Amino acid sequence: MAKVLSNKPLADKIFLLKVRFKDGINVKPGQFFNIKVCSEESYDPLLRRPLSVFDFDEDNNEVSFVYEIKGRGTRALSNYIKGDSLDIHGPLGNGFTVDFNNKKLILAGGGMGIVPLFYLAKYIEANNDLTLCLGAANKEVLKPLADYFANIAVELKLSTDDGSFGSQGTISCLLNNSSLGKEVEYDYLFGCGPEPMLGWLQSWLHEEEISGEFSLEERMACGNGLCLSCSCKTNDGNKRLCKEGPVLPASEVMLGGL
Amino acid sequence: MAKVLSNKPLADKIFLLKVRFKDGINVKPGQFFNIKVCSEESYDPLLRRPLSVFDFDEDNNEVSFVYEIKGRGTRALSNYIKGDSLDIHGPLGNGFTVDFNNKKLILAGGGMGIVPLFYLAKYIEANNDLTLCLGAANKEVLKPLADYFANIAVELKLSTDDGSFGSQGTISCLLNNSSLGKEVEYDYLFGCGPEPMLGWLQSWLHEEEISGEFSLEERMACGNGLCLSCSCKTNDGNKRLCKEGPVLPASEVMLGGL
Amino acid sequence: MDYKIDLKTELGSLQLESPVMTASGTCGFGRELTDFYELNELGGLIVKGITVDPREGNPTPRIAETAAGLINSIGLENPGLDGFIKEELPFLKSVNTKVLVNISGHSLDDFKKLAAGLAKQEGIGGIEVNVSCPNIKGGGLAFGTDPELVFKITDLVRKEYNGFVMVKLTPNVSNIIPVAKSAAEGGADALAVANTLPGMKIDIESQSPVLATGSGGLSGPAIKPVALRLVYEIVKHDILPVLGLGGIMTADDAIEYLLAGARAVGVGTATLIDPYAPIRIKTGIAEYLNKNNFENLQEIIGLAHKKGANL
Amino acid sequence: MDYKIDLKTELGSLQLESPVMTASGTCGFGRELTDFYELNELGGLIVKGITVDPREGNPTPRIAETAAGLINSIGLENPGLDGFIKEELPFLKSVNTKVLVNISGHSLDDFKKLAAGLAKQEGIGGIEVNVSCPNIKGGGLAFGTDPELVFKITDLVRKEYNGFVMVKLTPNVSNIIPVAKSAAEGGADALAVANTLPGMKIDIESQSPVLATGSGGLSGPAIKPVALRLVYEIVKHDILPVLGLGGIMTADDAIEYLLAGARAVGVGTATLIDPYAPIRIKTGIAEYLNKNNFENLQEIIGLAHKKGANL
Ligand SMILES: Cc1cc2nc3c(=O)[nH]c(=O)nc-3n(C[C@H](O)[C@H](O)[C@H](O)COP(=O)(O)OP(=O)(O)OC[C@H]3O[C@@H](n4cnc5c(N)ncnc54)[C@H](O)[C@@H]3O)c2cc1C
Ligand SMILES: Cc1cc2nc3c(=O)[nH]c(=O)nc-3n(C[C@H](O)[C@H](O)[C@H](O)COP(=O)(O)OP(=O)(O)OC[C@H]3O[C@@H](n4cnc5c(N)ncnc54)[C@H](O)[C@@H]3O)c2cc1C
Ligand SMILES: Cc1cc2nc3c(=O)[nH]c(=O)nc-3n(C[C@H](O)[C@H](O)[C@H](O)COP(=O)(O)O)c2cc1C
Ligand SMILES: Cc1cc2nc3c(=O)[nH]c(=O)nc-3n(C[C@H](O)[C@H](O)[C@H](O)COP(=O)(O)O)c2cc1C
Ligand code: FES
Ligand code: FES
Repeated sequence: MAKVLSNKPLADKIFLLKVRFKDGINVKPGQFFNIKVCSEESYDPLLRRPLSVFDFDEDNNEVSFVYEIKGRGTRALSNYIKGDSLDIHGPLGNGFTVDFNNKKLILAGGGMGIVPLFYLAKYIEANNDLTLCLGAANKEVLKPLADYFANIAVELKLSTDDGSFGSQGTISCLLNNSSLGKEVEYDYLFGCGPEPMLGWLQSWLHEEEISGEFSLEERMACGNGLCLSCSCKTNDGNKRLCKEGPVLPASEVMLGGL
Repeated sequence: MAKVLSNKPLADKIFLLKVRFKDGINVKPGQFFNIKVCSEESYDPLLRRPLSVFDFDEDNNEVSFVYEIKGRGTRALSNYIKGDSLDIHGPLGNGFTVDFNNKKLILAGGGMGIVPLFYLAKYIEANNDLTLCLGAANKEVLKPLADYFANIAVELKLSTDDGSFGSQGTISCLLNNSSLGKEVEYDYLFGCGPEPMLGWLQSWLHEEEISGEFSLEERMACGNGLCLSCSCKTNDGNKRLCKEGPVLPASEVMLGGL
Repeated sequence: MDYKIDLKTELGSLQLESPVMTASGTCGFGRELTDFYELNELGGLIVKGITVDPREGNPTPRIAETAAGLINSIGLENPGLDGFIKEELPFLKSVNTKVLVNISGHSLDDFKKLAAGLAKQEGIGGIEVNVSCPNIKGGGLAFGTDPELVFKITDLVRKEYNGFVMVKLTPNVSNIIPVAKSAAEGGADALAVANTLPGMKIDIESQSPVLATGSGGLSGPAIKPVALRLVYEIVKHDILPVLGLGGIMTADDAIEYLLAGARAVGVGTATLIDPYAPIRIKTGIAEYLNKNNFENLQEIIGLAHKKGANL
Repeated sequence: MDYKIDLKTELGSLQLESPVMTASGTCGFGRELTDFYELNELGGLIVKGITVDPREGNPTPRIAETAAGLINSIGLENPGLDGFIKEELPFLKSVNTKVLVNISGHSLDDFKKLAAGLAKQEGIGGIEVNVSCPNIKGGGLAFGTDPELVFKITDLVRKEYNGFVMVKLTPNVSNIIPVAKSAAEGGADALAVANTLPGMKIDIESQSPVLATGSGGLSGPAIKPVALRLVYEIVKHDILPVLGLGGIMTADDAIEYLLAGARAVGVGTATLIDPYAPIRIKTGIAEYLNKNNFENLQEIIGLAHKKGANL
């Protein structure tokens, strides 16, 4: 159980939700929480909704989420207000690899895939060189998210589909860009975003001989490894994204596999 | 649609709910409203919950309800707070006969059956002599309800099952009481309460050759006469309690009939 | 919000101005809905099931609420064939929308009599044959679970009645296809899919079933996935035009049925909770078509089969 | 909150310390639940369905949410019989509660092999036979819809396996009684009632079914009235002891099944939403018994039949 501290729109249909847990929790970047979006008196909507950690304040047990209203679950969530209690499970999943030191790291996020990269960036920026490549549909979505990264020491490269903010195009343009890839030697990439983007990143990593990892999404019923609804095909057999994931080695994932 | 003005406990599990309608409405005593107790994003609980009018303030379009928490619908209703909007249908049903003048009238209510009698009493007290016979399980339930009647010019007779407030016993004791029945000539009775009480009243009215009417309850799905879930057997054929009722002539109703 | 989108559709020989009908048992005989809107706003009106003789229906409680569902056991309270013709039909004749009369029987002969009785009347758009009632001779199992009986009933009705005949199937079968085919062989023009699922609720305080009859028919959002799948299956087998119903609360729900191949939809339980539901749903379908650049309703009917062709 | 109330029960030859088991496919092979509580808190654990050979399961999306329901089409992802014995059984042997192994097949021979394979293993409380899978030879209809096949499967399993055998029925039948009787004739010790109902959801944006396989099995509160009625019917016919399941979310739900005559209950979907659900339910049953002055669990089993005797 957590208390809602605030739940406010960042952009059209995109909300920032901040909650406080009563008990101490320990959250790693890339982990997620599974949130009940209906009251105790109701079984509809039935399932929890998984959301990645956007930010975590350890001292106050505060977790922030950024979510887009997609259907009735997220719409219901957007109706919660300050002071409401929220039935939340988590943190769940494995989270990103965070024990890098003095490395040149790329964090590539597309759309809502940007969300888990913020806490990741904050977590690892002190000891590493970060390049953030963030893409979204348009300025309205990208700017409020990108603004969060302005305060941390990262190189920020932005693109929008319609060119309304940053360069026009997809994330692939940011990575193909001469300032990246060939000239600087990158050590590792973190990727999160729609499947086509991850597919492109996978080829790019292969070509550039860089390793990396992806945070992946699948419809989840339990978030606790019980139901196998979130299976992801890898070259090491099926993995449950809620348990062995949501972060998996980029080279292992067989996108569109199952 | 109505706005919740207040929703507060009167006693353990008994709430007073006050709402304001945007548009002008016209409410008769004995009518009821059918209230949706789940959010727009949810189909559970599915059905509306019928509640009688406890009080009506015509000038401000304000309706008050008194309800007991029985199951998850009324429990969900108890979670609404000031400012929430509530999806309410009504007023529905026929309501009590109110065109009496200079009559001696008995209003007999048991348990939550007291609720519809308050607005009725207010409505007809100016032109008639009212005797209120109210019974409930105990003081905790009866007192807060009875207190409302204190301000209107009525004779108030109270009983509780456990004798904690008023005389001990059921409403039948109040009516059998020497001050009633034989000595005074009553013209008409309004009754509302559990079926055994109405059964007793029915016999009593018959014996005393007094006419009267009952406000009845049945599980309702639509409240609009569409589904026939609320049929009540009468000696004039089945009647829909939501449409031809909930108020029916006492002599017509065949209690426990269907 | 008039998008000038063509919402016309047809169920076999039955032409409808729009695809949304009210379902039997949830709109009475139409009269009550006129408090809310003109009945000609509806694609059609399917009235409460009638039987040969008047019935006072089952004892109460007749309904119980379940999670996102409603169980009912009204027991076909109705004025009987003659009562219907005398008391209800005159009003229905005055209505400018397609009126289907839902008929129910407990023997083959009942269905025959009802069809014959209605054949003599004007102003009826067609008959909906409810085969979900218990077959008294068959030990109480619903007629609709036996393809043979469904054939016989349909055939009897068809022979008595020249107009539009739609058979309303029960979802409570191991395999709906043989039943649907039987109705087609019996001469039905269309199928209504589906009726309620048998269900029960027990009151844990009184330790006995909530409904006076023990069990009843489950309707509402809870059953939508079940009925939708049946519609999809029947359409895949291309048996007869289908009216899809079961748990339709919003335009989105109705659109799912249309995408599954239903040519029209029925709205039942939703009308009980909001009498305007059928109209809201009609408008919402037009909005959806408009927003997604479809020219008319027909374009989306069955689309899920094309898109999910490998299923 | 220890009410010292006797919650013991039995399903035929299977003795249970308490009536709440986790349902197959919703508790993995038990390991994950140990993060939340000791497995011996459970009346029993019914593990994920296994098949003869390992299966990687169906393509994703494998689940869709519906009103108060969940449709799944996991496709029996599992390590196969040998994988189960090697990877999962050692842990399960260490567990101090009854472990039932759910077996699934696509041919009669599959069931025979699974029963024979498990017969050689120690530490298993019994077999739950899932007859809801499509019978490949029978055109894809579930085995469980055909009483003849249910008899054959049960008989095969019975002959290979000496221990406790429970047959898990599909609710998707016109009449459950002949199927239940066939399982009894085949030698089953108990029945699990019921599995999921076939269901579908269509995504109106992509105009195609949400599940990669088109349709799946509906579980959760939506189906509770349907499964509860089946339990009531089977108990009324006094065929075999019944494990009741389908949509049990709370103690109140479980109590409805017990009142209907189930001797134990299974909790599936609820465990997915709250892993503690089975424990909460167990405690809630004890509270109910205590509050209503029952001395032990057995007193309420089947009580709805006595109280609603005329139904
Ligand atoms: C590990 C993980 C982390 C996520 N983090 C975020 C985040 O930080 N911000 C954000 O905006 N979204 C995130 N998502 C996606 C988010 O969970 C879905 O958008 C949301 O569940 C949709 O619910 P709905 O009720 O609005 O939509 P509906 O379409 O009504 O949902 C119906 C069902 O489908 C599921 N579903 C629908 N779309 C998705 C999806 N893309 N992924 C998983 N399940 C889906 C829902 O959970 C629900 O069970 C994440 C998903 C996963 C798996
Ligand atoms: C015309 C009318 C006027 C009423 N006025 C009042 C009032 O002023 N104050 C008050 O406290 N109660 C009143 N009731 C009873 C009230 O409607 C029920 O107590 C309430 O619906 C129970 O809902 P629940 O979700 O809490 O209980 P649940 O048991 O969870 O309800 C399940 C279903 O049963 C129905 N139901 C359960 N009990 C009753 C009942 N006694 N009557 C009708 N439906 C029932 C519910 O509406 C719902 O559909 C009235 C009932 C009717 C028909
Ligand atoms: C209260 C009620 C009464 C019904 N009466 C009938 C009936 O008389 N004849 C019939 O064929 N179906 C009847 N039905 C079934 C509906 O017409 C419809 O098939 C079913 O409820 C599923 O649709 P829904 O989920 O939209 O309600 C009734 C349903 C309800 C809820
Ligand atoms: C994700 C999921 C997986 C399931 N897998 C199996 C299975 O492998 N074998 C089986 O017999 N039943 C399986 N079931 C059915 C459940 O065991 C149970 O019968 C059904 O879900 C109804 O109960 P519930 O409503 O409590 O979930 C599965 C159900 C779900 C939701
Ligand atoms: S969501 Fe259930 S196993 Fe991952
Ligand atoms: S509640 Fe539907 S007719 Fe009265």
